[in-house]
Amino acid sequence: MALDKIGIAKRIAQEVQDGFYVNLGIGIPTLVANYVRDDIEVEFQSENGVLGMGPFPFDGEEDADIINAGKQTITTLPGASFFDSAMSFAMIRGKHVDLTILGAMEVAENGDIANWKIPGKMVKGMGGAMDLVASAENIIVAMMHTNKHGDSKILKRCSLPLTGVGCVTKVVTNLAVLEVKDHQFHLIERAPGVSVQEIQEATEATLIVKGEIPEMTL
Amino acid sequence: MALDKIGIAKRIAQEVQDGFYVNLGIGIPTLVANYVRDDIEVEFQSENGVLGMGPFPFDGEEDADIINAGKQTITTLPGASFFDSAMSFAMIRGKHVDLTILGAMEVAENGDIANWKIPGKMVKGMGGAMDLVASAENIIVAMMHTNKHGDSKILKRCSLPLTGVGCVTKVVTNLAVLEVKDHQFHLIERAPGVSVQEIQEATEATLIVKGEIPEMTL
Amino acid sequence: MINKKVNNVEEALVGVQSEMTFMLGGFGLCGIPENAISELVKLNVREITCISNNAGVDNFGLGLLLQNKQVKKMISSYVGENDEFERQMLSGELEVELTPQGTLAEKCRAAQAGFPAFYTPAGYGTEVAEGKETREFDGKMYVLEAAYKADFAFIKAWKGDAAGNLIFKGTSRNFNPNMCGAATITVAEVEEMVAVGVLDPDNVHVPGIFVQRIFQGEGYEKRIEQRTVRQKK
Amino acid sequence: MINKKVNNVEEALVGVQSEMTFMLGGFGLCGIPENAISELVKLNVREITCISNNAGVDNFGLGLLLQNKQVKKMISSYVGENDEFERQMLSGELEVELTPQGTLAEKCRAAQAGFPAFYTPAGYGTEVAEGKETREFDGKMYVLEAAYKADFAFIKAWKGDAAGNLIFKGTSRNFNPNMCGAATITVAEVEEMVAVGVLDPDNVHVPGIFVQRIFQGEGYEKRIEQRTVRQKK
Repeated sequence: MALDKIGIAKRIAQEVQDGFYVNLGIGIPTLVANYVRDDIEVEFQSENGVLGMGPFPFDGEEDADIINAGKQTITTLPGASFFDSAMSFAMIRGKHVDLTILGAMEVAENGDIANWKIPGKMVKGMGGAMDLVASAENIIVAMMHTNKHGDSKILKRCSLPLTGVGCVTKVVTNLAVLEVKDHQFHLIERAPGVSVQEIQEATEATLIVKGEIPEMTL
Repeated sequence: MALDKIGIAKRIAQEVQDGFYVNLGIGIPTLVANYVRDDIEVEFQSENGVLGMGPFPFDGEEDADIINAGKQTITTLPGASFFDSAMSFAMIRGKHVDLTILGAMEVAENGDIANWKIPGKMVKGMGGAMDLVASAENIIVAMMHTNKHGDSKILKRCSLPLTGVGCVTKVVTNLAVLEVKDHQFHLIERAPGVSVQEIQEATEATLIVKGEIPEMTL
Repeated sequence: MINKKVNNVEEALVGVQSEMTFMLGGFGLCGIPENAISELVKLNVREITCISNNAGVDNFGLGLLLQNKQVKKMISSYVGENDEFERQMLSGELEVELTPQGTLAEKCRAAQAGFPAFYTPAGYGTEVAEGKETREFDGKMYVLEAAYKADFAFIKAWKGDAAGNLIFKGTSRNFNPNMCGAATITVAEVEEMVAVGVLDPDNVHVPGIFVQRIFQGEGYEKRIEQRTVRQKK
Repeated sequence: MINKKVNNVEEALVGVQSEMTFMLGGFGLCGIPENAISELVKLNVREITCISNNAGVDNFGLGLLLQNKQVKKMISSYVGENDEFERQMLSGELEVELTPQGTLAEKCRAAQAGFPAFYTPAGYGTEVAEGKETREFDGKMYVLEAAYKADFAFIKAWKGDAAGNLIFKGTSRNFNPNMCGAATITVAEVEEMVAVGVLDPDNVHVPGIFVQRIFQGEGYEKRIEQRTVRQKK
């Protein structure tokens, strides 16, 4: 059965390792924080200027001056720090953030990603996404395998304006985990009960399938 | 009579205007702080990371962690701040410092300055001088008019390796105040009792002398 | 101590004119110069260019200037959450320049620090790099981005003193420190003006040298865009 | 919270080898990593390159590494106050690269922040610009300067916590924050290690993400180079 958003978040949470500084994009990525193993040490960075984010505040304790990049009220954990935007992107551009998790409209087998603009539609902007994908060495995309019309979002080449080139390292969708290596998508894991064939049919890009593909364990 | 170092410092102090942020170099420039009118508001910046320097500490109150760029123990005044070296030079390079006063071995009529290196001798380095002279728009040089051999240090062209090009706006020596304008030294004031002729004889560069040249009032 | 204090927002904005370029601090509605924005609406300066990470919401923040049709051009990284913005943009009334967020911050910092331009990897291979110089360093491609120029920077700080020293609270810091000194005149408004000497010199976020005018702000709303909470168990 | 705390200077310097490049914070003898320097002398690593604004005095600071002939190359802005340095430099034993102070700070910050190079006006028209690209922006000339690369950065802070967060006192801050995260491994020594949560998140000078190892330093001498005082009247 294909995963829901929470399932995708749970699977991505398995990629978070002990000692990682992690930047989470808006949407599914934000959910990842809820499913990280609690026996490892991880710190969450938000590009609007906070390191060491905690859970949402208790009702009545929210503070307009303490938000995340999604403009949500948050709390901080002991050891947290606040800083300006230039320093925040020094962390990102300088590769001090170990893992970036973000959503996408399209990803391509050359590692390209498109997630900020649909020509002819209102463009809201790239926010910090272009800095993140141009800098990070470990970029995981959280997305649905196909759009609402059933068209694949896992492509040979992106059709939408790019956010970054050759940068995506892994994609976790409702159907599969894909690794981007040598300009190809490699199928690593299947969602529980989803067949390789179903994944291939939902994938426009060439999919490298080697040996037995295990099911995810969530 | 030619000025001594204190006389030069006193004359330069007259150039410090209300509301100025001032960076003082090592040597004579440091003395300038002592002679600034006390009815104006001035703040002293030191490039090692302090704004709002005060006088030397009282004996026994010196703090190894609070020094100026000359490595002297200092104090700070109310409203002072400490910051890192990158921010310190952001103040300098970004033209937020209004006046830079520094010493020189040679200045030339095109505004060039040499004050960091004598070929064949031990070179101590330029410190922050190259950043200061490349950035500031208001640079006053404090120096003796001639070297210990009696040779002019006010030249058509610098003979020593340069610290900066076309940057000096004013020179205050033991003999005169000179303004650098349109690639020429203009004689503005004479030291008390020093004649125009004496100044011209001590000056290798072409000296523009227009009308009556007043004596400095100290 | 050089005194930067002015009595009110009217004095703080003396010299503001139509067709000028303004920097405005804030991320979403967090840390925005509410008083300066209100005064800009009152002054009704037209055809202005605003450099700000976001464009406010319909009835607050920069949205107020948009509603009043004062803005000719917005330079931002993200401009959602604003219907009037969308209408003006799609109709062509409003010019929009989208810039990656880190690039936006650094273009301000470059202006503050006297750097004319810098190379960043952000946007390489995308529309953002079109028409810009690109260059390889150590096998990676970078885009040359120029420092911003602005006439006024409007800053919101938590506390400040007459020397112009500023400190910020939480994530309301964001772009504010990077915009200080990045414009010809930097105007800071503070929630609380403290006596000179109260701020710890070690903990000043923005030294007063970067600020030309400072005033005690009034009536801060500090709206929350996404009130997210959890329940006590 | 990611724990960066190590037990002592020996653990903090694991991996240090001959022929490496080190950044060392400090201005004169103010804010220098005294413990790390002592340990480098003990480890007796040879042929090292040191990036540090100054080179210490004869019998303290970086002068200790020079006396022990461990330094192949110094990259500094000012290297006076050191006879052994002078002897080695004039005899050709020691390679010296002099860099304007602001450029030195920014080359560290560029490494920290992921910028490969930047344009600065400092040194244009001088020996410093020889062999470097120069370029005009808005009628003014600039020199292209590259980010530094280093294996270790040795930082001295006033207080720190196990998360790697640092705060500095007075002018002992200087180059230290700009070198954090500018090397492969950043080692911070602190005068006082405080419990996580003690440092105010608004007043952290260097967030822990830039620091790989932190330890409680010992026996700080904090020598004063120029003791200048005035007498009480």
